[in-house]
Amino acid sequence: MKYAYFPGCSLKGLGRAYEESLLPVMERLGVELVELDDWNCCGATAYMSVDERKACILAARNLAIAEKTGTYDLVTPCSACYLVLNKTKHYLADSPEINASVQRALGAAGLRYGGNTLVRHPLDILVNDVGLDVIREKVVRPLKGLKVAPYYGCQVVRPYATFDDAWNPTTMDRLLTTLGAEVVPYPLKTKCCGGSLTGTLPETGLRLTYILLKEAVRRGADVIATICPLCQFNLDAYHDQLTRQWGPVPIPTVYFTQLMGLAFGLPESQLGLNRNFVRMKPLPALPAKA
Amino acid sequence: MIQVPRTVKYEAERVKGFGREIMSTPGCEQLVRCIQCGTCSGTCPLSVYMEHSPRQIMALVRADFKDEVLRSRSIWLCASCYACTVECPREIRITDIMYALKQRAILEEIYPKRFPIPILAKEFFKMVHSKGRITETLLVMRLFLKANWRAVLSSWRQGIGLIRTGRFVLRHERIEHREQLARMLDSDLHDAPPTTRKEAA
Amino acid sequence: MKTNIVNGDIRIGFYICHCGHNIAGVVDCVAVARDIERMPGVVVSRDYKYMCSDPGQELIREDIRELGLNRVVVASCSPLLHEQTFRNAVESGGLNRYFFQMVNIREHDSWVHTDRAEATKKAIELARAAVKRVRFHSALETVRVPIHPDVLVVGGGIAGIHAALTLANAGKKVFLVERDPSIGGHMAKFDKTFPTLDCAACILTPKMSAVRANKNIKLWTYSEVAKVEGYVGNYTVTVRRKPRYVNEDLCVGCQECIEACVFKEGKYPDEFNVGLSKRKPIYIPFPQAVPQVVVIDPERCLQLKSGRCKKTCIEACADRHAIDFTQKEELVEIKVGNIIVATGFKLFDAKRIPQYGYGLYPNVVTSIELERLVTSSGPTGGEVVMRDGRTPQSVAFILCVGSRDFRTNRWCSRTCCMHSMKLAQLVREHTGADVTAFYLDIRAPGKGCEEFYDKSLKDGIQFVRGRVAEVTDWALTPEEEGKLVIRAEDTLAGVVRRIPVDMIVLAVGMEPQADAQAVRRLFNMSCGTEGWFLEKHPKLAPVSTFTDGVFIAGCCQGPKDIPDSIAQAGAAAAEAMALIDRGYIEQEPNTAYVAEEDCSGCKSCLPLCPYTAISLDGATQKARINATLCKGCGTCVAACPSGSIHQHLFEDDEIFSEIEGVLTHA
Amino acid sequence: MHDANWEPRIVAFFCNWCTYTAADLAGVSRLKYAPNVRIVRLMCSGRVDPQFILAALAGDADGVLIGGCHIGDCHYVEGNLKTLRRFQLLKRMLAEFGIEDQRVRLEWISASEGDKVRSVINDMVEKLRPLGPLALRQRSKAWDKEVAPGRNVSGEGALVAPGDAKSEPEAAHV
Repeated sequence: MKYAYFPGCSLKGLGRAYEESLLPVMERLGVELVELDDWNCCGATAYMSVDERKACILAARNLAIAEKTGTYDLVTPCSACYLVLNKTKHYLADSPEINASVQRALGAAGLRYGGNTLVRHPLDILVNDVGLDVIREKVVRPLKGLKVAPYYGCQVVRPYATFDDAWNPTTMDRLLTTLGAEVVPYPLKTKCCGGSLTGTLPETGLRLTYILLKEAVRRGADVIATICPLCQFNLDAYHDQLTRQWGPVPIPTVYFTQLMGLAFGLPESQLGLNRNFVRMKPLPALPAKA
Repeated sequence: MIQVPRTVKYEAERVKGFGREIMSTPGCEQLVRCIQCGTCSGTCPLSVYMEHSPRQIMALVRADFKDEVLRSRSIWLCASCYACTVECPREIRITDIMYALKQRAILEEIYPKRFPIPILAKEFFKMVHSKGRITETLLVMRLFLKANWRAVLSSWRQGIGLIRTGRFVLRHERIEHREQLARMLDSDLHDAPPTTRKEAA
Repeated sequence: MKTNIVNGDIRIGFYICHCGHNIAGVVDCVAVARDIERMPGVVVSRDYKYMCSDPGQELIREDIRELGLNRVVVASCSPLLHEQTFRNAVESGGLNRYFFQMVNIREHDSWVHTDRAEATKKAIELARAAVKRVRFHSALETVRVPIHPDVLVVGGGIAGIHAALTLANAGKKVFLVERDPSIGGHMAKFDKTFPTLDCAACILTPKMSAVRANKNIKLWTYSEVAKVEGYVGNYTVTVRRKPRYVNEDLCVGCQECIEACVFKEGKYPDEFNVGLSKRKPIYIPFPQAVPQVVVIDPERCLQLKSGRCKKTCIEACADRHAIDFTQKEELVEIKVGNIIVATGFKLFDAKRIPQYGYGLYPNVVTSIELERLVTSSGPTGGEVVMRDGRTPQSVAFILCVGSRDFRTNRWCSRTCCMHSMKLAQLVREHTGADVTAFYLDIRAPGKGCEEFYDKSLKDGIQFVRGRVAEVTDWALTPEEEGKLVIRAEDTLAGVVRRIPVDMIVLAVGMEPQADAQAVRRLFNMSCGTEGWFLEKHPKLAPVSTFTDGVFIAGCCQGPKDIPDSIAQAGAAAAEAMALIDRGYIEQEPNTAYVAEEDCSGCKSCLPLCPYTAISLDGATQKARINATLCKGCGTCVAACPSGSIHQHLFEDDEIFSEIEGVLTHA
Repeated sequence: MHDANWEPRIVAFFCNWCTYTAADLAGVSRLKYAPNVRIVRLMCSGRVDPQFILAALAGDADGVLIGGCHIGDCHYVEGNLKTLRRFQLLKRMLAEFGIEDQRVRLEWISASEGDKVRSVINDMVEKLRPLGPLALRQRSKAWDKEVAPGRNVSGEGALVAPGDAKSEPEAAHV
C-alpha cells in the first residue's frame, strides 16, 4: 500500500514524536508513505482568519502537488492540516468562483488541481485500509492492563466526519482495543483542547486543557491517546502552569501511533516517547510466553 | 466616580448592508435562518470568555452592528473546533461566519489592539508567505515580542523543557520554491492575465 | 353526441380578475382585457376586482343574458380552487356549465413572477389560449353515480373514534379498523390533558365504550387495510385481520388465562407502558382496553413458537373455549362510499440526538415515559421516581427535541410546549422537585393555553430560553457530582449556564408514521415533503384529500392537540355525511369515448386501461368504453393509432388550440 | 447569432393531480421562477399525445416540459408509466431529427414539490438559453409538413403559424 504523505509543519517541530512513531509503525504494516515534494504549510486556522482566497490557494498547492504524483490518497496526521485540506477541497468543489480564482493562482505557478486528491487521516487508513486483523497480527506486546482515554479532539471528526461519527467517534477506541489496551469511557473525547489559545490567551485555553486532563484522571486512565500534535502539546506541555493554578493532574498524553509502536515491540527510544514532558510509565514486564 | 454606562443603540451605529454582505459570503448564507436558540453558545467551550456569545454575534451581524462585531474579542476567541457548526439545528456554519468576520476585521484593521490572537494570525500569515512553512517556536517567540513580552518570563520553564526534549527548533523551516508560492499568493484576484493589464496601463 | 359549434355564432365573454392586488399588483389586467377584446368571437372583455364574489359572478350571468354569450373565460386563480364556482355561475346564467374555461394567472403567474411586463405577456398568452380553446367546448352532462352509504374509518385513536361515533350516531354504518389490539391510541396513555388538567381516561374511556356499544360500528382491532380499489362512493376495501389467537366473540375479558399462563411474571416490555413495565405473552393491552379481549403475542408465546407448552391458558378458559391456536390471518372485503384516514403519528426517537444522552443515562426519559410515571394506573402507581427508585429533587424539561431542527424534523410539533408544562406541573405536584424548562419559544396559542403558561410560572416552574447543547455526567463542581449536567445558554439572561439535575425529560416531537408512504399509496393520497398527509387545500379543504371520498383527520395530517384532532374528525365525518346524504356524486364528464366509424379494432387500447373500462364489441369488432368505469385519464386517447378515441373536456382540438394560443407572441 | 432579447419559450403539459398542483403550491408559496413557461393542464401525463409535443415545437416553442406524478404515485395507477415509454420513443425520434436532447424533458413532480417546479423550470430555461431558438421551420421545412399534415385547427389556417411570428397576433385578430 502506497500513499502520498503530508506531514505538516508541526510534525517537523513540536510534534516530531508523532512522525517518529508514525513512520516505523506504518512501515511495520507494509504501508509506504511518500512525503510530498516541497509541500508547504496548510495555512491552519490562522490563514483562514486573514484571507480566505489565499488560504485556499495555499492548501490547494499541496492538493495539486499530491494529484500530480498520481497517488490520490494523501495521508495527513495533523488534525489542523486534515481539516484545512479537506475544507479547501469542499470549497473548490462547492463554489465555482473560488475554484476559478484558485485555479488561476495555481496556473501562475504552472500547477492545476483536478479535484481528485483524497485527504485521509492515518486512523482511517489503519482501520479501513489496513484493517484491525492485520494490526492484531503485528501485536507482539499487548498493552494488557493499560487504561487509555481516547482523545480525538475536534478537527478530524468535525465538521467533515468522513470516516467516523462526529459525536461519538470510535475508530481509535477499536484500534486501541486491538492493541490489547483497556479503553476507558471518556465523554470528552471530542471536546476542544483550547488550540492555540493556550499560547495566546493562556487563562482561557489552559482551563479547557485542565478539564480534559482532570476527567481522564477521574475516569481512571493511565494515559491519554491523541491524534493531533497541537492536542498533544497542550495536554503535555503545560502541567507546570496547570498545577500552579488548579493542582496536579498527573497523566501523560501520547500519540496513538506511539502506543501502536509499543504494542508492535518497537524500542521506546525510537518512538519519541522521551520527548514528553510527562513521561509515560514503562509498560509492565510481559508475562513469560507459554 | 461610578460610571453608569448607557447602552441604547442608535440607528446611526448600524452599517446597513453589513449583515447582508456577510451572509452573501459562501458558506454563511444560512445565518439568515437563525432562530437565536443559543445552541452555539451552549456548545462553545470558549463562549464563557466572550463579551458577546456566538448567538449574540449572529444577532449583531444580522442587525448590521458592524463595529460592535468587528471590534469584539469574541470572534478571535473562536478556536475553530466546529462544535457549534455541527450542533446548529439550522445548519448555520458558525465557524465559517467567524472566519468571515475575522477576515473583515483584519482587512479593515479594526481588530482589538494588542490582543494576541489576531497578532498571531498576522504573524503566521507573514511567516508562511515568506518561508512557505511554519516554525512554531520562532512564531511563538515573535508573538510574545509583539503582544506580551512578559509572557516569556512565565513560560521560561516550558522553553527549557522544549530544548531538553529536542523540540525547540531555531532554524527556519522553509520550502524550496518560495518564489513560486509568492507568485501564486500574489496572483491577481480577477480574470485579466497580467499581460493585458500592462497593455491597459 | 357531440356538437361542435365551431362555425356557428361563437359569442365569448372574457373576464379577468384583479384578486385585489394579488393579480393586479403584477399583471396589467386592463392591458390583458384590451388585448383579448380584439380576438375573434370575443363579445365582451372585462376586468373586475373580485370575480369570485357575488357581484363578479353576477357580471357573468348578466352578460350571458344581455349579450347572449355562449362561451365564458375567466382569468383568475387556479381552476382547482374556483372552477366549480364559475361553472355554477355560468349554469345559473342559463348556459351549459362546460362552456367555460379558466385561466390560472395567479398561482401560475402573478404569484411566481415579479417582472410586470413578462407577467402581463404570460397572462395574455394564457388567456388567448383559453379563448381559442373555449370555441371547441361542447355541452356536456355531469355524470351522477350513486354513493354507498357505509364509511371506513382507519385508525382508532381519538380522531378515528370521534369520526366513527359521529357517523354512527347519525345512523351511518361504520367500519373502524385499528392496527393495535385496542383502540385508544396515544390519548389512552395520557394522565391528564392540558390546559384543563382533566383526566384523560375520564373523557376517553366513555367514548371507547360507546364505540363498542354502538350497533352501527363494526370494530376491527388488530387489523389493517390491505387493499383499496374503486373511487368515491364505490370503494372496495380489503382488510387484513391478524390472528390474535383468541376468539373475540367468546372472550369476555376475565383474564383468567393471563393469570394461568406458564410465565408467572411479566417478562416482555409492555408496549402500553412504553417498556416501563413487563407483560406476559398473553395479555390485555391495558385495563380499559376496547375490546376487552386478550391477545397472544406469537413472537413470545411458547406454544406458538415451539408448540411445546402445557397450555394452561386453554385449561383456564375451559368453559368458553375462547383461546384458539389455530387462528389464521383473514382477508375480509367490504364496500364503502367514503374513507376517513386517521392513522396518527409516531414520536421522535430521542436516540437520534446523542447529545441528550437518551439510552445512555438512565434518568434521561421521554415525555411519554414520564406520562406513564405520573399516571396513577401506570407502572409506578403514579409515583415519579428515578430508575433507582429515588424521588428526583430536580427535574429539567428539554423542549423541541427533534423539532425545529433542519437535521431531524423542521416543523414545530405544536403540542410539546403545553404538554411539557402539564407534566412539569404534575411533577411539582407529585414530588415538589425544582423544575426547569428549556425552551426555544413558548407556543401557547390555543384556548386557555396562555393562561396555563401563566399558571406554570405561578407554580414556580423556571423557564430558561435556550436550546440545551448537551447533557453530560461529568462534574466540574462539587454540586454537579452524581448529577446529570445540562449546558445551555440562558439566552435572555445572556449567560452560559451549567445546571445539575436528577432527571431530564425530553419533549420529543411528532413524526409521520413509519409507514405513512405506504398508507398514502394505499389510499391514493399525497404527502407533503415532511411526510404528513396533504390536505386538498390548507384553508378551504383541510380534511379533504386530492382523492374524492378520502378524508383525513388528526395527526396524520400534521401535529395537533386533542381538541383540534376531534374538530377535524368531526369535520371529516360531516364531509362524508354530506356526500352520503346527497346520495350521489357528480363526476367530471371527462370520460373517453370511441368514434366507432374511425376505430380499426386494433385492440391496442384494451390493455392500457387500469379500470378495464375498454372492451371489444364482439359484433362490431370495435372498441367500446364504459363511461361509468372510465376515470378520464386520457391515456387511451393518446395511444389510439387511428385517433378514434376522444376525451370530453380534453379534446385534441381543444388542446391543439391551447398550444397554439400560448405560443402566440403577446 | 440570435436576437439579444430572445427568451426561450417552453410549453409545459402538467398532470392535474401532481405537477399542476405542485405548480399551484409554488404559487401559494410565492416561489419565484422564470416566466418562460406556459402550462397546459391535462388530467394525466398519459394524455400527452406525442403530437402535442411536435405541435408545440413546430409552433415556435423552444422546449417542451412534461410533468407527471412519481412512478408508483399515478392517480390513474400507471398512466405515467405509459408516458415514460412513449417519451423514450419520442426522444429517439427527435434525436434523429437533430433536436437537442435538452429541449424535451420529462419530470416527476409530486403535489408537494412546489420547489421542484421552480428548480426544474429555472434549470430548463438556463439549459435552453445556450441552444438558442429552435426555429424548426428554418431547420426543415419538409419536416414541418410531415408533423402537421395540414391539420385545420381553428379555421384560421394551419396549426403552424405563418412565417412572420411577430405579426401573428395581429393577424389572428383581424
